[in-house]
Amino acid sequence: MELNIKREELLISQLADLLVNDKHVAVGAASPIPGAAALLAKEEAKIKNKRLRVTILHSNKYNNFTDGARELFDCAAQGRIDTFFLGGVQIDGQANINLVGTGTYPKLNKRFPGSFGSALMYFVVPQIILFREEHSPRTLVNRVDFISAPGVSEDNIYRPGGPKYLLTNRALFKFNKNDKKFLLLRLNHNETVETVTNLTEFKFDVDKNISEMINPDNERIHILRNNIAPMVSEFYPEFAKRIWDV
Amino acid sequence: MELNIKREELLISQLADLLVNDKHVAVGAASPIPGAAALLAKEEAKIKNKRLRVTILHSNKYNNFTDGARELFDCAAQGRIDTFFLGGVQIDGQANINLVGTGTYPKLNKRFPGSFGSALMYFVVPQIILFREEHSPRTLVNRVDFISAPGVSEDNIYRPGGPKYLLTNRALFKFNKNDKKFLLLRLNHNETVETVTNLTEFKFDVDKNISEMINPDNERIHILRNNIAPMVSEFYPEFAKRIWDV
Amino acid sequence: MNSFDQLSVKEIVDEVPDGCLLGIPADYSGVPMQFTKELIKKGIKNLRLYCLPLTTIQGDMLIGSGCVSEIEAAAVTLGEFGLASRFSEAIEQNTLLMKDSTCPALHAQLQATEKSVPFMPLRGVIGSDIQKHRKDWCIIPNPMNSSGIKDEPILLLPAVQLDVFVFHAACSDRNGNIQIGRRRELATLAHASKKVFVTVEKIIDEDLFENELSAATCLPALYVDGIALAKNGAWPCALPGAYKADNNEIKNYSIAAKTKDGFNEYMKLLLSK
Amino acid sequence: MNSFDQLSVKEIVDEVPDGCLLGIPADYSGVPMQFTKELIKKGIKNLRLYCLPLTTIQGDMLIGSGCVSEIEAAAVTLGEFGLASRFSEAIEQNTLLMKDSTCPALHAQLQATEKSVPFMPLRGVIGSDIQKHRKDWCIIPNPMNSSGIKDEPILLLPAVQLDVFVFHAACSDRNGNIQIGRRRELATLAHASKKVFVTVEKIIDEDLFENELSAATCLPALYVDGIALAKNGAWPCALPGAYKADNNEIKNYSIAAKTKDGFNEYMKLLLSK
Repeated sequence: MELNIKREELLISQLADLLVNDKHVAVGAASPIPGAAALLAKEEAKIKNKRLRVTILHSNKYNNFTDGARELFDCAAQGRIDTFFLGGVQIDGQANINLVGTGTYPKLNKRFPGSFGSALMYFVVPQIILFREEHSPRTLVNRVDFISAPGVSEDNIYRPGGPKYLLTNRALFKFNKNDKKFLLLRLNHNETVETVTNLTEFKFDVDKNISEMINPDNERIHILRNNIAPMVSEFYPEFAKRIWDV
Repeated sequence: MELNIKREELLISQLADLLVNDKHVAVGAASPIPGAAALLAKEEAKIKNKRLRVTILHSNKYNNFTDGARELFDCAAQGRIDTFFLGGVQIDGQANINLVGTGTYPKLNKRFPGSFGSALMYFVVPQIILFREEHSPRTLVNRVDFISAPGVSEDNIYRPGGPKYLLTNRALFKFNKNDKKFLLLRLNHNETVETVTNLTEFKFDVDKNISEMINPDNERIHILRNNIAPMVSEFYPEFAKRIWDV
Repeated sequence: MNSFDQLSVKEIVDEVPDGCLLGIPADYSGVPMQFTKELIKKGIKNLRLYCLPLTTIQGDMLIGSGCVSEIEAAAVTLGEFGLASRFSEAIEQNTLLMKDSTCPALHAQLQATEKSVPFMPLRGVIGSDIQKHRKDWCIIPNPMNSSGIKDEPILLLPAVQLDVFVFHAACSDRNGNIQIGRRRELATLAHASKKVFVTVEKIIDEDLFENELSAATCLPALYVDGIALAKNGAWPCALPGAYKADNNEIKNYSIAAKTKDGFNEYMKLLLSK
Repeated sequence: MNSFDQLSVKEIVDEVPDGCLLGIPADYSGVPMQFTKELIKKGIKNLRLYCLPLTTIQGDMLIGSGCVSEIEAAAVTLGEFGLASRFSEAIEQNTLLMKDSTCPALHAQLQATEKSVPFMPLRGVIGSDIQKHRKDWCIIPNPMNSSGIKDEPILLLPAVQLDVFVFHAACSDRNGNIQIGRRRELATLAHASKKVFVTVEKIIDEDLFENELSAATCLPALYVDGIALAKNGAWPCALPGAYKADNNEIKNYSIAAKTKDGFNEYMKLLLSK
């Protein structure tokens, strides 16, 4: 029996695939899809008798820290977090991210919340996954208006971490650090290289083995809907209700 | 009725007199006489409806800290500790203190434990009281063999704190920061300026109002023996037993 | 004599002068909303807010009420309820000075004050526009031979001394020790502030320092200048370990605050309660 | 699968290679004496000890047993039982390299590693012979315009990364979280160490993170590489909140250790137990 997979479930599944080698995944504020992906990866690791630790900010239950709000950043700087997720009002082709606003800083046309911890996390976490559902020329720009955190740095800058992937509603990209350029890896159903190119302001390369995103199999969907959905409802109740009605 | 005052009780009383303007007194390791003095000052403050906070390291009960062992130093650096006590294997006429050893460092003839936190505390606590029971040319030297913490600093060094008094078995000195010299203020019973001069290797000035140490009055002795002795026995049991048989 | 100074919320407000640098806790560490209401009622002016590391409704209300001239933060947001509209509008209309920062920098600047050192180094941040616009930050070549990369530029952040810090907590014990659990950023804020005031749900007749484990959950009384009772004092924000946020109310606020008029009406009602 | 690695004390010893930089807790924060005994039995060599900020019988025993080539500490002492004789003799006979330090410097060097910055500034210390003999420390003119005295020399201390840190604690929960109460210097040591092992009195079948207050007393399991049961594992040292020091035994040690022969006899007996 083929299940009817929701868009959010497909994105969760894409992200979970990127976490299989991790020991510790941390998820920042207001990130239900990455949060669900991390918990799914943890559950699947457990089945394979492997340990994956998940830290979800704004959850008491999945908060592994006891040294106050700075511990996330100290812990990441110590190299103890393998994957973290970042978003952006704008993301550009060099993987610069903007969480501050549009226009000419400091006189912005449109002010957004601010950079949060991105300016450190982007430097120290080995696998940063950029996640932005909206895929449009407005979000994936040629050059961000404000660099909250740069995608690449000079060689004399301490930078064990950086961008590895970018996932949107339409596509999954891998970031190539040497070329300072994204590489299109996978397309969502109903997307083509052309539709994605038209909706992306920045230039990117296309992988020669480009493929379609694979739907999660029945076992994964089963775990997601039965085990993960109730966990997510603890700290993202509105999201869990909307997607899974729990 | 004149009570029979013990030597230690007289020293405790001398120290307590120096704490009357304080809000927070901290006492380091292995310091039963300063510890008792601080608790005595706290008790007398309470009678006058004033608050004196006492932090005694190595006591759970009088440990006001929750940020680990560094909090004493951070707290002092923040200016939140008014008085702290330091000792020394050697103390010299410029109030340099040596807690490390005698001989030519690093090839010492006699090695002592080490400098502890003196190298910061001496700089940041406004009133440092040097306390060393043994008063001899061996302890009060012309020049220390090793400076664990200097008595005075150049003007461009951040130094809100420093030495204010030196109390020994025989005498109480005040330190004059401008002259970089001790001033003899008070003598223990049976001591004279001459006996003290002979037993002190460094040169010092003599106060024109020099006086004898005043014995604690009956009320103070009463508080000390009835209220303070049992408190002290919690963290310095051997000392309390020897002096007060509690 | 009491072992601590018990005040009213209004008496705490009186300890906060116009123009002072006020420490602001994040939404997860005890937002003193009752205090904030009284502060707005009093008509305080030119506050400079230092957020560790962000603010939600507290900062937005103070900004919307015209109490704030400057804010240093990593974010101002209503979280899942969207943008902090009074903040965004103030920036867009250029009536508020924003010192954009990033969470670890806000922590490090207070840790410098905690240790009484003039600055703290921080990795990362270099190459961002945050760093480019912060004239109070500086970059030096790594001066250590014994540690780090040799020609690495190192970012230094200045120590920041807060004038006043106010937060809300579940309880104080009878000696004025405040139970903060693992919200230890509250301790950092307190260590770095000249004055610290706390509003609490209740004062319990216990000594939390009698036992090593309950002591570990406290901010020691020695950092606290006064305590006021304020039942439900974080409302509509959450108080971790005690009550959840009133999401309906925050949503109502977020809708009202979209316009200046809506905000004014909301605040008029709130302050009259 | 277990949520943590349960080891034997001997398996922990096997994780400590000759020549490594080993973190040493103070006498008030859980001295792993049973582990230390096994380490000496194994005949480990050239250990470098980093004490936060001091060591008592643990360091003295390791030095007396010829396991240590270098030690960084603010003090080595038996406290009220006098000098640490094996340490003092090793210094006087020039067989041990001592990096004399001061407590806040030892904390700051680990805090630098905690933040992954190459150095930490510290006030004080300048003008002492401690500073004059530390070639790994450096002094720079204050580079900040925005904070501090302008021509002030500032002492910088390098980040120190420990190889292994081992301590003893009252208990672990079923997920490997370690209850440390307010001995938070243990967290700093753990954060700054590549590997962390803990011996505990017991493993309790609880989740200490289920409740905000008990969570606040823990070192999170994520910093811990393995846990071994060791009943009375700090003896003869104290375990804060659990048991007091066996002062008779420490006194006996202090007397025996005054001479090399006395120490050897004491250790022979101890290791045969």
